[in-house]
Amino acid sequence: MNAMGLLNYWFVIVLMMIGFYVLIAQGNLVKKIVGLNIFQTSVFVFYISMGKITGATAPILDSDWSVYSNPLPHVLILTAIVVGVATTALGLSLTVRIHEAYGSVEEDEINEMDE
Amino acid sequence: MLVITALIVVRLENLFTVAMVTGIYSLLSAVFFTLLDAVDVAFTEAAVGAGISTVLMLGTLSLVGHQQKKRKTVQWFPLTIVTITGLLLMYGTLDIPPFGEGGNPIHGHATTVHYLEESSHETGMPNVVTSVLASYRGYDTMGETTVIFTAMVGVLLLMSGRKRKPSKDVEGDPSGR
Amino acid sequence: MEDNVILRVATKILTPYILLFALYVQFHGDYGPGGGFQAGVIFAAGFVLYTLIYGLETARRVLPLKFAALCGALGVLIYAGVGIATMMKGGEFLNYNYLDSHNAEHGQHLGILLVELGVLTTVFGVMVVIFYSFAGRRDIQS
Amino acid sequence: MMNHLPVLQVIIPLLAAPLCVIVRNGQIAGVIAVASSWVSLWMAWKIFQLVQVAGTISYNLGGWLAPVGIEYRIDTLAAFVLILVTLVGAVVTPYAITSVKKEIDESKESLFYAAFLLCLSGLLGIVVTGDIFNVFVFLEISSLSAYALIALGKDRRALIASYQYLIMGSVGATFIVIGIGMLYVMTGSLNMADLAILLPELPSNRIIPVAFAFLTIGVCLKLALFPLHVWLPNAYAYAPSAVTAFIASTATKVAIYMLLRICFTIFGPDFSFVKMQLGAILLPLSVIAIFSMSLVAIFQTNVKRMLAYSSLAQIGYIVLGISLFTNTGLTAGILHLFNHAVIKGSLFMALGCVMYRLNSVDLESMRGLGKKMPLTMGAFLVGGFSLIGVPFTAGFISKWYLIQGALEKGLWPVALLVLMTSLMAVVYIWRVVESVYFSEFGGSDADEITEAPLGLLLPTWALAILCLYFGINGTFTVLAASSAAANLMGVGS
Amino acid sequence: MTYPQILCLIVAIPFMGAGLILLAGKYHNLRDTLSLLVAMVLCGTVYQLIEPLRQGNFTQVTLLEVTPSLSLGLSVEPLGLLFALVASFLWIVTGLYAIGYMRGHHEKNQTRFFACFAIAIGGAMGVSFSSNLFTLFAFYELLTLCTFPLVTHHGTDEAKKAGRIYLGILLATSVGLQLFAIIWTWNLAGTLDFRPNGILAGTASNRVLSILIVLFVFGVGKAAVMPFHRWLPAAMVAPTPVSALLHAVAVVKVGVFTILKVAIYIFGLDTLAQLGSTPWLRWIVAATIILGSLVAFTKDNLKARLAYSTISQLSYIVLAALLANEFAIIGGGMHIAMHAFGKITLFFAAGSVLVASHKTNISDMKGLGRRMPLTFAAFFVGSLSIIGVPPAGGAWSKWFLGLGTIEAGEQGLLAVLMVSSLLSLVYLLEVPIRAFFSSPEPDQEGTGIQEAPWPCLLAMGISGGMTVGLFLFPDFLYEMMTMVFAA
Repeated sequence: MNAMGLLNYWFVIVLMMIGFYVLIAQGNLVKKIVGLNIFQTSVFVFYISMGKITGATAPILDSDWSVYSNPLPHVLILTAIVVGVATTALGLSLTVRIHEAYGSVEEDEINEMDE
Repeated sequence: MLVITALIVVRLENLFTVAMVTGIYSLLSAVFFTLLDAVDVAFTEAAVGAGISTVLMLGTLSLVGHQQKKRKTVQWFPLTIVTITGLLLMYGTLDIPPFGEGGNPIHGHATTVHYLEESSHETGMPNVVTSVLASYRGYDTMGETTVIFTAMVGVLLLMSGRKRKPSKDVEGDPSGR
Repeated sequence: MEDNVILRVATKILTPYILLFALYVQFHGDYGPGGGFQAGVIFAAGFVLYTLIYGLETARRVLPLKFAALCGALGVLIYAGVGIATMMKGGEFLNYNYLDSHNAEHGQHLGILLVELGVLTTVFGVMVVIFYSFAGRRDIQS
Repeated sequence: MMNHLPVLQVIIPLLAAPLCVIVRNGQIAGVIAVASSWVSLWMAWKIFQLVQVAGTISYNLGGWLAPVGIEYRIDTLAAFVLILVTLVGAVVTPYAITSVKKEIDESKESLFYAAFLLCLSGLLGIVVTGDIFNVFVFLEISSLSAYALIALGKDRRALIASYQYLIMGSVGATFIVIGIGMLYVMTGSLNMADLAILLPELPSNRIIPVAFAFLTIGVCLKLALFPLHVWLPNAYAYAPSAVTAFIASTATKVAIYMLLRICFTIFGPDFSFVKMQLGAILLPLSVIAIFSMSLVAIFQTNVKRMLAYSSLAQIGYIVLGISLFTNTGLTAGILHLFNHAVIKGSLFMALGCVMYRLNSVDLESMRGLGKKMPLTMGAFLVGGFSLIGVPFTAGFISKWYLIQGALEKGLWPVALLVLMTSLMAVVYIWRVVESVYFSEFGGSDADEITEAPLGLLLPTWALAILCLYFGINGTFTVLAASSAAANLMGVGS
Repeated sequence: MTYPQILCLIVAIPFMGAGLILLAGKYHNLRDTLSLLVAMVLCGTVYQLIEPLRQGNFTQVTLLEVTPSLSLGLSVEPLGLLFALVASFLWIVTGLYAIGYMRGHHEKNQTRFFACFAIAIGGAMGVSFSSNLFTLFAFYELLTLCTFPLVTHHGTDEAKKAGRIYLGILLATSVGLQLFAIIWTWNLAGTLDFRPNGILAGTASNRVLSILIVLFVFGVGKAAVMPFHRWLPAAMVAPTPVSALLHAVAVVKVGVFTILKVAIYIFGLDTLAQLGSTPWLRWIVAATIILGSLVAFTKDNLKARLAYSTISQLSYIVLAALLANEFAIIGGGMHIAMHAFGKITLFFAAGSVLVASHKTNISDMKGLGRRMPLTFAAFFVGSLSIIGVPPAGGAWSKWFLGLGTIEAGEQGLLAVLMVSSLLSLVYLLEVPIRAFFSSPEPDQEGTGIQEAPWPCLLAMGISGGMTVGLFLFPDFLYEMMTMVFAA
């Protein structure tokens, strides 16, 4: 069980790192934001995973159930999702503006233009 | 499944496809959330990650073009950083409380117990997520609302008004960076 | 898409239901998954659909950008306003118990309802504004 | 209302922001911004007094006792940083009224103020809260508004700078979230005070150090500690004047405050500095930062960029003080945190005045400006001297304590380095002074350049005078910093 | 007026004077009169302090507390009073001279000149009456900064370059070494107050204190101990009154005064004498004495020669401090005054030559003495004082210094003093000898060179007269210096 659980976490970590890699390695400004999204979403999965109790149900109180998964991570992640979308929106609008100003969304081309 | 989708995102160069696959990624994680009993989160992730984000992404792409420049496939410096970070995380998770067990610290902490046992009579809400969200941690949610509002102010500041001529060195140092 | 009759009609029929579903999500949040945020997104999604089909011009006549921005600001005011109100009534910031001087649980109920409304308003307004901004950028660009 | 001060401190600017959006009129929005920032300053002062008398203040939001609900917790350090942030806010908002008219489209003025107030309230929120996840939320409020504000700079490079900042900032924030998650999974608590109790009780494990690492790295990204600083110079250099002045003096300072909270309040000094040896990591980094960034600053021709690099060096000083892990060192760090904010605020505001008239802050174009804009350059001189650490300026006192701290630990090479880098500050400030005072005016439109308007000069001088005041009478700042330091150091023992 | 108030007033007067001068900037006569008046008032006020001090009144005033541990404070002690008297008196003389010089030479920016001048004197007053090292350091730095515009007065590229060297060396040494030493001192002793017998005794090992004294000696860049002497010749691009007052009196004397104070009141003479580094520091300083004299030899430019002579003479006083016995300190303290009067006379003469004939090189001054006899007579008197032969004041200070070396058992250093005196005899007396006894170059005949303007001559007369006067009546100086040890 523990190995399986660990595997679950490790998958999440691999996901995070894929997102992180896209975020820092890619030169395309849009793709960076995509990477950020993946990175953040995997962090959300990490949070939700730790709130899970095997055999429990969603934390909506009901007389049929007695074990519920932890609601607090859910709340935190709801907030985090919203923050994520806010960042995405701002990042994308910056990208649009950069494209207007430079005619490109490739980091290296832009840097060349400002040299 | 999620890993595969994520890897596809890395490899793809057509950004439209990337946007769509990211949407799929979000949906898949929403499914995953449901499996983990986080229905509210799943709902939101589906609406935001798969919905709003994808729409925004597509909107952006229609403005900035959708073909990514081809480049060197693997960049070693970022890869090193990422690997180190990942290994650090994995090292840390070796001692993480076992997945899915009820005896883990977070479930036993007074906060969680309070939420699950007291919320029905303190707030009268069967959905504990809602009561925590809106009441126990209502202040966080106000912050969250403000974040969204901030995003609006930011987007308006950036995107409304006339387009500026692309110009370099309207002012500032002529020597560049 | 603006010329496709079927889409136009379908949208006309669908939009009210989407909005209605949003309201359901909003008020059902107490019992099932959902709440102000999700409802706001769905509300906005309904409107986005409308915009896609009927065009930005029409949509902006129905719901001007200014109004959407106003919604965005108003929601925050509602939320924080509830907090101020509880303070006026002698409780801590956002202590809904004080909203109803007789029954704390009622107070909680009312408070949660109001703040969820605030969230709904903001999220709806913001989403529409952001969508408008991206959609409208092309006109500005050309 | 007095017992609600902690929350009102954050809520008032937060409420003022949507009001600015609603009124849609730049002038009225400006008035709202000024009024709310002044009220904030007043409240911060009241809170500070209260904390002096009553000790740490706790406020339970929503009436829920911590750790069930979110708690506001204000100790001396928090109250001190509150004063700093609101002080800069109260000075920069009136300044913005004049400078924004020139630098930003009229239609966007009200939005500008809204974003500004959001940034202010976000920063304040980080400072007062005692809940670690709440930190993240308010961090995002301040960061998102900061990204937008920076992107408003006229130069198109402002956009790139803002984007870079957004990416780095988001990585930092996500790292912080990961760290918070790890703490949460081990303890089940998000309340800082609660965490401080629970963490030492845990059996030795591998996850808490990792959590510590992630939180620290995340925060260091935000505070731009070498080598995580690359976003900062461009962001400062191309943002609108008022924004640079505000963000440069507050945002990184609040990030340092977060670092202090994490290291001292949550993990406790024993864990952070004895077990994790944080000092051994921060010390060399800050030393490199101080030295290399001072060196880079010397070779800048854009004065704003020069000051941005100087900021990085100064952040190094602050972190150096913290890394010494002694009462004196910590006092020095906190003291410099405050003083540097005031100093950089006045410097960037003076540069804003120059920008207002010249549309440039290039060393070349500022030649002979001492005669054309004597008051502006006078303020710059005061700030510059303070940055160097001339006696009777605020900078001297903090460096004094910093060197004391280094000597106490027997690190005399570090003490010497601090002095040597002060000399490097002399060099880069002197380059400006020489160009401004001892060169002939070079521009063609010589007659049009006159002294900056009063609306800019008054706030600039307000901070410049504070630079002098805190240098002449440092009792307030020193006592506040040393009691905050004692407070932090005492937590673990 | 109470005693502490007078003390504060003394430091305030020059600054107020600077303000008045700036206000009166447009009206040249008023401005120059004001400048003189303020100088006289200052000197008079400083004079008021002598009596109370004789009665043993060492009151201390704390002006403000910067932090709980750092404060700005003033106090009177004999050495400081002596220095203040010299500086304030010479301000009057120089003020007089400067009026003649600046007008005769048609200099620009005269208002800035006089204002900065006043501030510089304020700095010197602050240093001389400071009651702790922090106060001293603050005024020391003020002096550095406010003299920069004076050094770069001409605004030429050469002046700017010199200004950079000036500022660079003075700031680098003071911030890099002196401030470091000050902070270290605070760290060891927990205070920075000047106290009889010092504050450092027994606080740290001999080795640490040895390093500390090295830091102080080299950190006080204004004392121009080699290798940190380059700023002094560089500063000679300034107008002559600046060189005269600041680089013969105020600035450099602030440097050696600081070292004396540190030696007496921070280390304490007994402690200092026992330090491991003191003996070889003495020899480094002695090397400066000799090298300075030798370099002075090679300079044809009169001001440059005087500058190197100053470097050499300053090290006498540093040496006095390092000898760390009563005789040496008395000699050092007296030499502050003696050298000041002598050197200022020399500079006045050099400036007069420049104003009257536009000559700066010694080789061009052949026969000039016949046209400007008063000027070169003054130069002769000044030279005697520097060399240390009667009937000029320098004889006394050198006498005591010589006693000091014997007391310390350093006969070698006595020899150094002798050699240096001989050297100065040659390089200084060359000038009047050339002027009086060489025949003028043919092309100079009939160019109508006359004596400098009367204010210059008057100033020169006063300072030259005082040089002789101090030989005849040295009692006051001696009394002051012995009071240092009475306390």
